[in-house]
Amino acid sequence: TRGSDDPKTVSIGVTDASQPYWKTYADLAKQKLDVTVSFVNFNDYSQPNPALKQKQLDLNEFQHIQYLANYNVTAKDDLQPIGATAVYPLPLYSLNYKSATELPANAKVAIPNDAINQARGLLVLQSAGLVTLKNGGSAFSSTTDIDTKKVDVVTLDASQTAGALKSGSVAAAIVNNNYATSAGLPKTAAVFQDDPASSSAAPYVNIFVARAADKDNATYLKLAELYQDPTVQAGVQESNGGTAVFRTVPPAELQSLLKTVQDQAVAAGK
Amino acid sequence: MDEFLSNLPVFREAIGQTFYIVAISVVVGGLLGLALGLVLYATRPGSLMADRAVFIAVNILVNVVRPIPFVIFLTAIQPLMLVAIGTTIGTNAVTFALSLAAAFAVSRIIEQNLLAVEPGVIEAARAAGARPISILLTVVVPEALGPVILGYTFIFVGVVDMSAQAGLFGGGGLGDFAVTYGSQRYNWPVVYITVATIIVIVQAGQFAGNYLARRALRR
Amino acid sequence: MDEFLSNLPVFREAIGQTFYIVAISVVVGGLLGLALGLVLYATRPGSLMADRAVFIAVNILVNVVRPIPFVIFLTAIQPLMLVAIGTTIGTNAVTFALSLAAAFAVSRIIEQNLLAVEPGVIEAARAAGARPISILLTVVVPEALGPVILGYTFIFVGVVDMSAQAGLFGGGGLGDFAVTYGSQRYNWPVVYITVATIIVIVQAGQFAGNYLARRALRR
Amino acid sequence: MSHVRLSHVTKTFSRGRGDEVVALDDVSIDVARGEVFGVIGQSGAGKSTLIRLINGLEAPTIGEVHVGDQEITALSERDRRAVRRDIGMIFQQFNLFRSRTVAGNVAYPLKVAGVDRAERDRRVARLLDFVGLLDRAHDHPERLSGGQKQRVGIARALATEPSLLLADEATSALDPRTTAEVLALLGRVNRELGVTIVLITHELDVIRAVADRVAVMDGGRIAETGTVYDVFANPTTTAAADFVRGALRDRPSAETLQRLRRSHRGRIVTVAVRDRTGFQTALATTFLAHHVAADIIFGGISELQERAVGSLTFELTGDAGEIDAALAALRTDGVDVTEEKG
Amino acid sequence: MSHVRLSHVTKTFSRGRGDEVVALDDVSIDVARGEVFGVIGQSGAGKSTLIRLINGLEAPTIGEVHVGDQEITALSERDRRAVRRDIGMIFQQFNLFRSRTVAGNVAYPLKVAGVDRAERDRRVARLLDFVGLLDRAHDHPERLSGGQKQRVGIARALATEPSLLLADEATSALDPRTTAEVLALLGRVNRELGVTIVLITHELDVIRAVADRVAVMDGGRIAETGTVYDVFANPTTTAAADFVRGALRDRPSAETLQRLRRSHRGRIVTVAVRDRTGFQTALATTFLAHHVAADIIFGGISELQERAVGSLTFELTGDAGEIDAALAALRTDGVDVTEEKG
Ligand SMILES: Nc1ncnc2c1ncn2[C@@H]1O[C@H](COP(=O)(O)OP(=O)(O)OP(=O)(O)O)[C@@H](O)[C@H]1O
Ligand SMILES: Nc1ncnc2c1ncn2[C@@H]1O[C@H](COP(=O)(O)OP(=O)(O)OP(=O)(O)O)[C@@H](O)[C@H]1O
Ligand SMILES: [Mg+2]
Ligand SMILES: [Mg+2]
Repeated sequence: TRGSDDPKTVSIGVTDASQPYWKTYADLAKQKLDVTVSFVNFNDYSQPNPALKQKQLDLNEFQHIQYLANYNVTAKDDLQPIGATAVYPLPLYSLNYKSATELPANAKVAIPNDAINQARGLLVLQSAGLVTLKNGGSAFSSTTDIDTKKVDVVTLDASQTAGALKSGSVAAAIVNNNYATSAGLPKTAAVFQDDPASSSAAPYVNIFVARAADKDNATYLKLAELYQDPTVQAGVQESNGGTAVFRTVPPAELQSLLKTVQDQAVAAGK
Repeated sequence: MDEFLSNLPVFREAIGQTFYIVAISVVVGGLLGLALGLVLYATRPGSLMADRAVFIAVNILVNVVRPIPFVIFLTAIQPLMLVAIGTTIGTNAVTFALSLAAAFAVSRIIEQNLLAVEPGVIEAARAAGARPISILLTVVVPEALGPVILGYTFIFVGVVDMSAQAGLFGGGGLGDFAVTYGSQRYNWPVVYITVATIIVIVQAGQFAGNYLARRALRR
Repeated sequence: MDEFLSNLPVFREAIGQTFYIVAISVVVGGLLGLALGLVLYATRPGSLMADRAVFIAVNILVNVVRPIPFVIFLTAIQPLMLVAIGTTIGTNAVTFALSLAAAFAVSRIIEQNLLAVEPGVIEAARAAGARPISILLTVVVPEALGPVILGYTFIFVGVVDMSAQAGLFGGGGLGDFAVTYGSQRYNWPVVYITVATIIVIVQAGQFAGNYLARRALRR
Repeated sequence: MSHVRLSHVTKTFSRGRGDEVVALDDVSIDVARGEVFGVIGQSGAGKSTLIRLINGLEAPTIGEVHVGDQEITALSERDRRAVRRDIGMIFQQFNLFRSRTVAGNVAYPLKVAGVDRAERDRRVARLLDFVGLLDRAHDHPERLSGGQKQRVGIARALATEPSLLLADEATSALDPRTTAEVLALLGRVNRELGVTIVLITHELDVIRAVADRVAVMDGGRIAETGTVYDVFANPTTTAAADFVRGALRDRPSAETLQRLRRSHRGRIVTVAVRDRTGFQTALATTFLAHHVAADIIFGGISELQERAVGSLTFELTGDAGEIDAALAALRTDGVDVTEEKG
Repeated sequence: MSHVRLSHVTKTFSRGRGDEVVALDDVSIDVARGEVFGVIGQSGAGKSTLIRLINGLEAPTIGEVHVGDQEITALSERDRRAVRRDIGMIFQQFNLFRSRTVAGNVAYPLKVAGVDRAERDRRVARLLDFVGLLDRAHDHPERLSGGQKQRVGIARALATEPSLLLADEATSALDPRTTAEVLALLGRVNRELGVTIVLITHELDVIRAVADRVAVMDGGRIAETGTVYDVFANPTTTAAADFVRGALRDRPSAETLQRLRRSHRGRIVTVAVRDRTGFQTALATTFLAHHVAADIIFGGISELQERAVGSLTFELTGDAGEIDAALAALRTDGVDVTEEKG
């Protein structure tokens, strides 16, 4: 049942509005919840959170817990996750080598240059035995934390690593799954990836985010759940080449996980 | 191509947004930039209203603003934006930021072009007892009109290009469309069609600019 | 602040990269743009080497290239880049792309400023039997030198600004540093320091430009 | 009452490298209201600089410039503008607005003065008609010939009917007839509207036609000032004498003399003409008395402020002794006779 | 042998809106090698247009232009350049390079011609010395006075010692003495180096000093061509007569006459002077015989190509009947006498 003050239109900040599944999602929201969803698309990850904080958005869906924690700490904000969507493994792709170990010394490897993907990418490279990070690395490592390395790490915009790989400018690249699909990188080219099921991957679960005051808003919670509708899921998989691992985690659990990661972030920042 | 057709409404909307962003930015930024450019020109040592302090101040202001990366500039002026238009995202926010950015660029173009005006004609206007501000607007600018028109055309093209960054802030537009629906997804037909549309808009603008400049120059 | 200090080596490297990117882009793009601008100026109807076909072709070329969003432009010229410098990422790739982009912008600035040159002096050079190319280089450009220098200064600032996009392609530089270590992490001191550094570089450039232009204009 | 007054004005221009040009050197002039004041002198003497100080386009390095009861040099730029609106200026290099048509150029000072459109159009048409460019009203200056441009400059300077007109070589690009027409107009505005005119020129005709007094400049200084007749009839400085000789053209130059000799075998003498009744008759009588045939082969007699000034060059043929006697007689009579040697 | 030849040249300029100006209308001239050819005419007559056709700065609408044995109009731009290198041009508006110093301006054509640096410096110094600007060699043109700019233009045109010199009002901004110096130089290059000169001017002195033949232009047409003496002594068209009257200034204008009357009570007559031996003596004898006092109060006699031309205005005092008789006698004698009425 809906209260009279429940919103009838909800604006959601995303970074991939061009994906067809968002249309499926919006149709579904109209049909099932009688809510009109409007999307605001951002090319830049640094914008949707401030925009949400400033009430220019009602929700956003583009980040994982790790990213949100980092934002909350650095921007001294208090945005909250209200629903999980999926975890995407972050694979290392190569077109000329069949496994990470085959990469020759000093081969160029591209990773995304934004703070979160960069740290995660470095952790992937560390797991693949291509670099070692100071103090074992964390979700806040950057290229300055590389301790020893077998390969040359270059940082690029997340949207450009696939292109660099395809053009032959790098021997291997960390490519976010959505870009990998768009770029048509074959699944077989993924020579290494982190394990989406492992606990270390838990902070990388993508989420719907709302302002703290709205974290119990019924409509928003329902909208978050709507992502797990099979028609939407099918669309998501289609767009991501079947790499998505869907997750349904209760909001409270997401919120406590966020708190943990934020505490780690504060500690890392000291 | 199929995908392009399915995105047709978005494409149409993007065209509208681009027109909106570019038109307002060119007009607002153009006028603001004209004013700034006139100040830069008129206060320079030896000029009509020579004023070292103002000249240096405006010069520094322009130089401070122009090179700031657009993303940072946009973030930096968010407080101003909230006051002025009540939002920091969307088409209006991008238009606001682009207008400002364009103004600073325009000011330099105007300054350059006005500097080429022959001092003799300015003397003729001074001898007639005209006020400096009137000399600037009714003599100096008209004398430099041909290059000034081409300068505005240059900025117009620049704004169309910069409007591609509108996507960063949810501003939409053709540039964003080309990147989000096109290059990011390696969907080249979308890129081609969109870029072609941008180019057509720019060609039309340049054509108009060349035509007007030729009329103003009479050669 | 602490974090800034810990990133000092990266910061230093970023400064170096910015200097590298900007210096090469301004010089290479400046020369290419000068050539293109001279063609635009000289082939326009009624000018020294009036040639409708070339004029229209170059005009369209410039207009096609300039408004293409930088990300798409970079992607589009990747085949060319691979041939020319063997890679599509990194500082050299970005410098290559920026040089090209700068060249197209410079061409318009040059065209504008040359158009303000008085036809009388060109006639004097023609009457002396000089070749068009020599008239362009030894008369037209020197006559417009003051505004041309300011035009290059304008482009210099524009290139510094555009170099911020170098980060997209692993080009590094101060703009990238400000975004990756600063605004993306909401780390404002890093942004301030980096932007201040950019501004100092730009101020120095503008100062030099103003000085040279004043000398060339002798007023 | 004095309309324009410069007191001990010096103007130096820096040429960079610490070098200086002294364009004006302790110049004092006083132009009465309603006077036509000519300024002559060699190229680079400082004439244009002088005129540009009067309406404050240039500031003196030392000294004071007064226009009416205002000290231009002491005025704020704002007050200076009011003074300028009452001064018309014809520039040596025309300085036309390229962005305006011929009519627009002439209308400009009227616009500045706030004259309404109808009145503006009327005056512009009248002035353009006068300078013969009514059919070119809508052309831009680059379409005009040199003299046409100059005429636009003249019309523009006169548009507001200023009380002071500064004319810097206002007829230098004009043919004799157009010059005469322009000078007649200047004379008329001076006489009928009482306009004070400061007029730079290198053409005697111009001085003669309209000037009351004239200043001769030389190397930034005023070499000589006086009525036109005095300066031309009796130049006391070499600068003035030089200019006058060149301008009157009443004495043959060495080259002309050489050519004259080729076709004239007799003795050649030049007689300075004085404005004295019976002067010519005395001359003729003397030559006839000595049976000397005297043919005028060169010379010029001009009218300056209603008096004749100039000289005549004669070819004398006859007995050598008689010629000498005739010349001696003339000299005794106080006539200024020079025999042209060589 | 002809050096410059225009055959039936017409030049129209569009003024937009389908309107046209006919600047030259079926003009044919022929300038011999080594000749000094003057072009005179009213402002806007087409003089500058004509000169600009000669070195191909402007193309004729109809007609042919030959320089030497080349048809400029038929040449490629490349070949035209070779022709131009042998032509010096002095522009009416100077057209100096602002970006170059005085010395740089003069050196420019030498650079174009590939003259080496040492030789260039030598020639530039010599030319600047001649035009009196050696001490301004390193100044830029905006630092110069109008006449100084014109002198730079002259030096620049002469720098390469071209075989053809096109001079468009080359002395319009110069004082009489500098003009005389420049003309002497032109005369010298013409005589000593055989340079052909086409020279536009509105100053008689200029024509007289150097021209062999002269063309009078009127409204785009050649009204009259001939030797300087013929055109000035017997102008056959009103355009020529107009110009000559203005230029010779030997007849008093209506205004001058009015002023002359104020100080001269006698009857005023103007006599045309002819280059005829004994002319003056006859005049004097006639007046004396009738006891008429004849004072020259105005006039000018110039030497044109070694012959005298001009007129003298006399004030005649004496018995009215005697004066009439004297005038009648003169007229019978074939003398051209006009009594100035009004
Ligand atoms: N580009 C042009 N467009 C239109 N009309 C022109 C153009 N150039 C010259 N004219 C016109 O052609 C006619 C002849 O001009 P030209 O410059 O040859 O005269 P000029 O005899 O040199 O006169 P002046 O003695 O005043 O210099 C004038 O009426 C002039 O206005
Ligand atoms: N801005 C300047 N900088 C340096 N010298 C200058 C400047 N303006 C004028 N002069 C010099 O001052 C002197 C006087 O110049 P001015 O223009 O008054 O001469 P003028 O008498 O008008 O000469 P002309 O008859 O040739 O026009 C000249 O030697 C000139 O070169
Ligand atoms: Mg002068
Ligand atoms: Mg002319």
